[in-house]
Amino acid sequence: MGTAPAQLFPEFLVETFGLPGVLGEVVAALIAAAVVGNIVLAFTGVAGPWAKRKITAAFTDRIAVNRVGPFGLLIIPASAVQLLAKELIVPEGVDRPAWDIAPVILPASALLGFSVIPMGRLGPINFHLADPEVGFALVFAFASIASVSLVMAGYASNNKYSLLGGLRAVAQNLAYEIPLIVTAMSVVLFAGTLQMSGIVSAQTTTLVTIAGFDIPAWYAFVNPFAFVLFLTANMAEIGRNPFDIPEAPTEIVAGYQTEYSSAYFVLFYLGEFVHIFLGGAILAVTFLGGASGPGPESIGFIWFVVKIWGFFLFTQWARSALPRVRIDQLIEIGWKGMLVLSFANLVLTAVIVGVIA
Amino acid sequence: MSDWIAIGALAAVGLLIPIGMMTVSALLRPSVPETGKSTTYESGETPTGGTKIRFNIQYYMVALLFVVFDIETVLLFPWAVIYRPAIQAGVPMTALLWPMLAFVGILAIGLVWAWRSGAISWARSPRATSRKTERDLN
Amino acid sequence: MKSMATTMKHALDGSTFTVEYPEDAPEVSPRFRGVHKFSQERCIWCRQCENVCPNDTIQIVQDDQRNGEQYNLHIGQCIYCRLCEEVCPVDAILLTQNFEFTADTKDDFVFNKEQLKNVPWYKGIDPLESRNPDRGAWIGEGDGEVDYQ
Amino acid sequence: MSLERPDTTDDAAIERTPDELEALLGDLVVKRDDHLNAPGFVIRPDTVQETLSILKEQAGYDHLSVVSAQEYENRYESIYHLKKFDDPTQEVSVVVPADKDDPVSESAEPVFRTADWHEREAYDLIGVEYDDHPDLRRILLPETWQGHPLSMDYDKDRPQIATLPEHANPLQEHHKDDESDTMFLNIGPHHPATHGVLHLKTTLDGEQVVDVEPDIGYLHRSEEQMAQSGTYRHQIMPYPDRWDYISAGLLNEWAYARAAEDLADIEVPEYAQVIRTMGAEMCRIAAHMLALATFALDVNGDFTATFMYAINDRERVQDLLEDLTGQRLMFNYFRLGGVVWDLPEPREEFFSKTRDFLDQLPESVEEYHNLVTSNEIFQMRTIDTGILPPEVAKDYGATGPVARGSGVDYDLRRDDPYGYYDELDWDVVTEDGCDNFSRLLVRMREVEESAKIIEQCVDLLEDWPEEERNIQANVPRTLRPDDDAEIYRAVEGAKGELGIYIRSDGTDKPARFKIRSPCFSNLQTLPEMANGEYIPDVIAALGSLDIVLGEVDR
Repeated sequence: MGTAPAQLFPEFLVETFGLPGVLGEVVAALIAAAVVGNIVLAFTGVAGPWAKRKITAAFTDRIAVNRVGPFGLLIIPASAVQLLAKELIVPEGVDRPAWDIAPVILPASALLGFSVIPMGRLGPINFHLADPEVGFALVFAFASIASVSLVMAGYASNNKYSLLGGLRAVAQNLAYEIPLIVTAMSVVLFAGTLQMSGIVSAQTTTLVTIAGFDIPAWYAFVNPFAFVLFLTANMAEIGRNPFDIPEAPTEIVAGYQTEYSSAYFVLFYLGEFVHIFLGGAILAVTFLGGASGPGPESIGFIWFVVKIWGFFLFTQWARSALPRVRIDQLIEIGWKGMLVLSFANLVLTAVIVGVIA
Repeated sequence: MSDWIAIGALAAVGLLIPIGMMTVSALLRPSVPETGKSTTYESGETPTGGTKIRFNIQYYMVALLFVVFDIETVLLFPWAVIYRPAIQAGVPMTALLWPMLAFVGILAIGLVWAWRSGAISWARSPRATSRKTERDLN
Repeated sequence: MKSMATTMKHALDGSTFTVEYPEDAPEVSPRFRGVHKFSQERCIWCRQCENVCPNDTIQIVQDDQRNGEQYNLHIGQCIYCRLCEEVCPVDAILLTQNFEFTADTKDDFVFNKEQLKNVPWYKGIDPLESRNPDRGAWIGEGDGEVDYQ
Repeated sequence: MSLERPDTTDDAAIERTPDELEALLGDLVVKRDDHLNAPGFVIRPDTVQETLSILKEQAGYDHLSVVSAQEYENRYESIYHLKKFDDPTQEVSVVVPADKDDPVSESAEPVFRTADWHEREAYDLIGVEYDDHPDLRRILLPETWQGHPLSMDYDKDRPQIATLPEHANPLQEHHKDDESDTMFLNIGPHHPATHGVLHLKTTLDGEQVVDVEPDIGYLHRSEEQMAQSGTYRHQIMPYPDRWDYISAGLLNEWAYARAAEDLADIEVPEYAQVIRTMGAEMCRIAAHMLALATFALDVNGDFTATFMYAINDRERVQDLLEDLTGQRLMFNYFRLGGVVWDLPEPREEFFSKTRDFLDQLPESVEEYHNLVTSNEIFQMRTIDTGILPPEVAKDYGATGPVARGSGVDYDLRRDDPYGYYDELDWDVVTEDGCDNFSRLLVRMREVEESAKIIEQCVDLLEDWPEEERNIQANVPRTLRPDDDAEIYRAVEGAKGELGIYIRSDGTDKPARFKIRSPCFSNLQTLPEMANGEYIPDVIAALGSLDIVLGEVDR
């Protein structure tokens, strides 16, 4: 089913600039990757020092950053320079290679997830790096590398708070990985493919038409129950409130990143935000029709950005409103609630798909 | 055009960006070593004992179960992919559904057993719990 | 999950309760107690303020004729209890509404009488007006002895 | 009228005259040394447990408020101030003199758990040693401190070294051969959730807490000695604001005012009492709002909206208090015999501002219920965690919202009336949950009760005839209470029973000034609530105690 996959970003470059052979492909891929990487970094750059503060401030009736530049936007470069120029303090007894590698892995793995995400078109360019047939499975694989980084950081820091944070990260990941994937599988049942572009294009049909408006067959509308399950599991997966227990600032100070300073800390911070956006991107692709939206297909990228920022907004909203669950409650919700519900959802979806197909 | 070249390229970029930031930071940042600065943070007190200890992680059983269920989901993926095309190709639904239900059912029985035996809850530390009950008695 | 709705309501009403200090300096109550202002013209060097101060913030130096020479006040040590103003019979020392002062070192917080004299009124508020009513309860009342040194 | 005592048919609750008590104690009483507030029985230092047991079991004195120790020229003395939870106006003081050269006295810890910390403090500051005490170490000062600062021969010029010791894991030795190891973790003094500089020595087994021991004293400023070097009339009053500095200033000032006024026999004009009552309840709202805000921080994590909303409401009360007293935190508004100022002019403006605040308060409280108490995750987190049974709470001398959250119906505003409280219509709030949730709920409901009180006070003040607005009694400029007069008086502070013990020596400064801090006793219950629970529950339990380290350490 579905249409032929759209031209991917590297292919577009190869064609436009006439890059020859394998070398040309590699060069094109690198350029495309750099562009995509920088777009994502730009999001996090805006989100971390600026948007996050503005959003939280709105929820808590405060004025936020507004001193540096218009709307305080220049705080972004200022923060970047300030954080990078901080002294790096290496605590005693850290497990050196692991301690250094952990902050690289977190943003790298989260960025890597974006390689298979179809981010939609902006003009002639389709922001989609690669579209392998197992893309959907791949993206979850990439996303869950993050917890390796967290446990590495936690264990290598030689700090008790970090240790607790790292262990919590693993426990949390164990509890929510399976519900997440099983819920995602119900989408695969509908789409019948693991290819990201296939999943997106499966959502382009019209579900119902109400008063002249076409409601697209986004899986969030087709299967809202799965959407809620996925959203919850996703929040837990990326460690946002009410599931921010690996960090839990009022309990274990800052969790796994307690001992990190300077660029290392920035990388964790960055990695977390990339991870939020990756979570948003996965959600958008699986349940919100990817880059589709009103208007021509060539502005799809804008819709995609709106969707992942919407998810970001939601995480911040939850953060200002919801209490944090306790680790044992988290495990119980994960294994006794989410897992059972997600399997029920899977079976139910299979039956429904079987009936309607 | 291989997808994997593009993925590899993003992996390279993904590694280069953090490493680049670390390098920039290494060039920018000062280094003022002081005694006491480099002690591990434990709320301002001198840490007692290290972290390289045998420590009760309380989710060993859960971790084992995770492996089982993770493999299960991996095995379910191919089924999920072919499910809809197969039905559209005319295979009866029950023929497709039963094997999956049986497979999930077996695991579900395992889950129920684990649930009943308490393996999927966060293991309580008997030592800590006893300290609590001891105090409740007096 | 009403909490989500409540926070969203707050987010959408757009009101903020934090202010942009210093552009938007707060209105303080006329009774607010801030940095002291001292008037040497009024002072009769009775040393009651020095005496009543709970933590030795005020230091007065007199010559052998009991004429005042110095009036030093360690503003960094002051707890703003206003007992000095309360006890002063001639309103020579007042606590203005001014709460804005900075210094680089602790020593800079020792104000001498010239500095104390030059402390500005905060937004032109003269505090005596609002605080005067209590004076009757203090001066000339009671049957204990008046403690002049 | 809602202020009637619940009926108690218990034998122990029967009020006995001092002579009957003396007869009950029999030979144990060496002589009488009555205080202004209570009969005092002098006993031998080796009969402390026996005496206190009799008083507790047979006479019903189940509340050991405080142990105040002091040194005289010829002896040391520990005073056990006993009360009844059912009727705190029934008081008795047990005076235990100890030898000047070898100040040893029997510990009361086996009878009252709360004596543990109080005796440690007496040992630390005065130097009285307690036999049979389970753990007689310094509590406020560092272990390495030389001398006892409130003793008479203390050389304050002696150089002191305070070390930063490595704390031992208390369970390590016992469990060397065990299967799994425990981890010793310092939570605090520099930790986001310790509400100041509290240090919790925690032993963890996984995520669970095996043992927690609060280590206090980081904010010790010797407030008692500061009060002892100030004159009654002026110089002490600014300091109570600084004990519980969470805007509970007027409540604290009242504690001193009440003790000193009773000591010097000063009558406060009724008009001033109404103003005091109103101001104090405003402070209570401000303090409870902060308790709610920080508890939300502890449970929700930072950046929670509840924190900012509660702080916002607190700011509104503080605006009112600023108009009234001239300061937002350190009020110094009370004077012995009254208050320093009448209401601010124009009065109508102040009244309407206050009424505006009271009018919007129910809406805010409703919002907090939406945000916090009716939130499912919040309930999951706080209900049935940090359990403090009522008997344990009493044994530890817990008071205030902590005790009332455990169903102990004890509120000094009603049970030992002062100010204008007994003329007003309000309720004492209790909850039977004994958990973190109940303690929070008690605070939130108390805010509403306080609002009721303020409203009645405003009504009263509005109609008060102008010529009778007397804010200050005629008080001598220098107060010199009788030599060796002793008094212990308590008020209901924001955190519980805040008591002051004063002994005068005929000069214009107190000879001994002892503060009974509610937080000090409440904090002592933390191990009871926290042992065996998860780390997040310990943090929540600590938050629900609502301690202020300024008051714990003094």
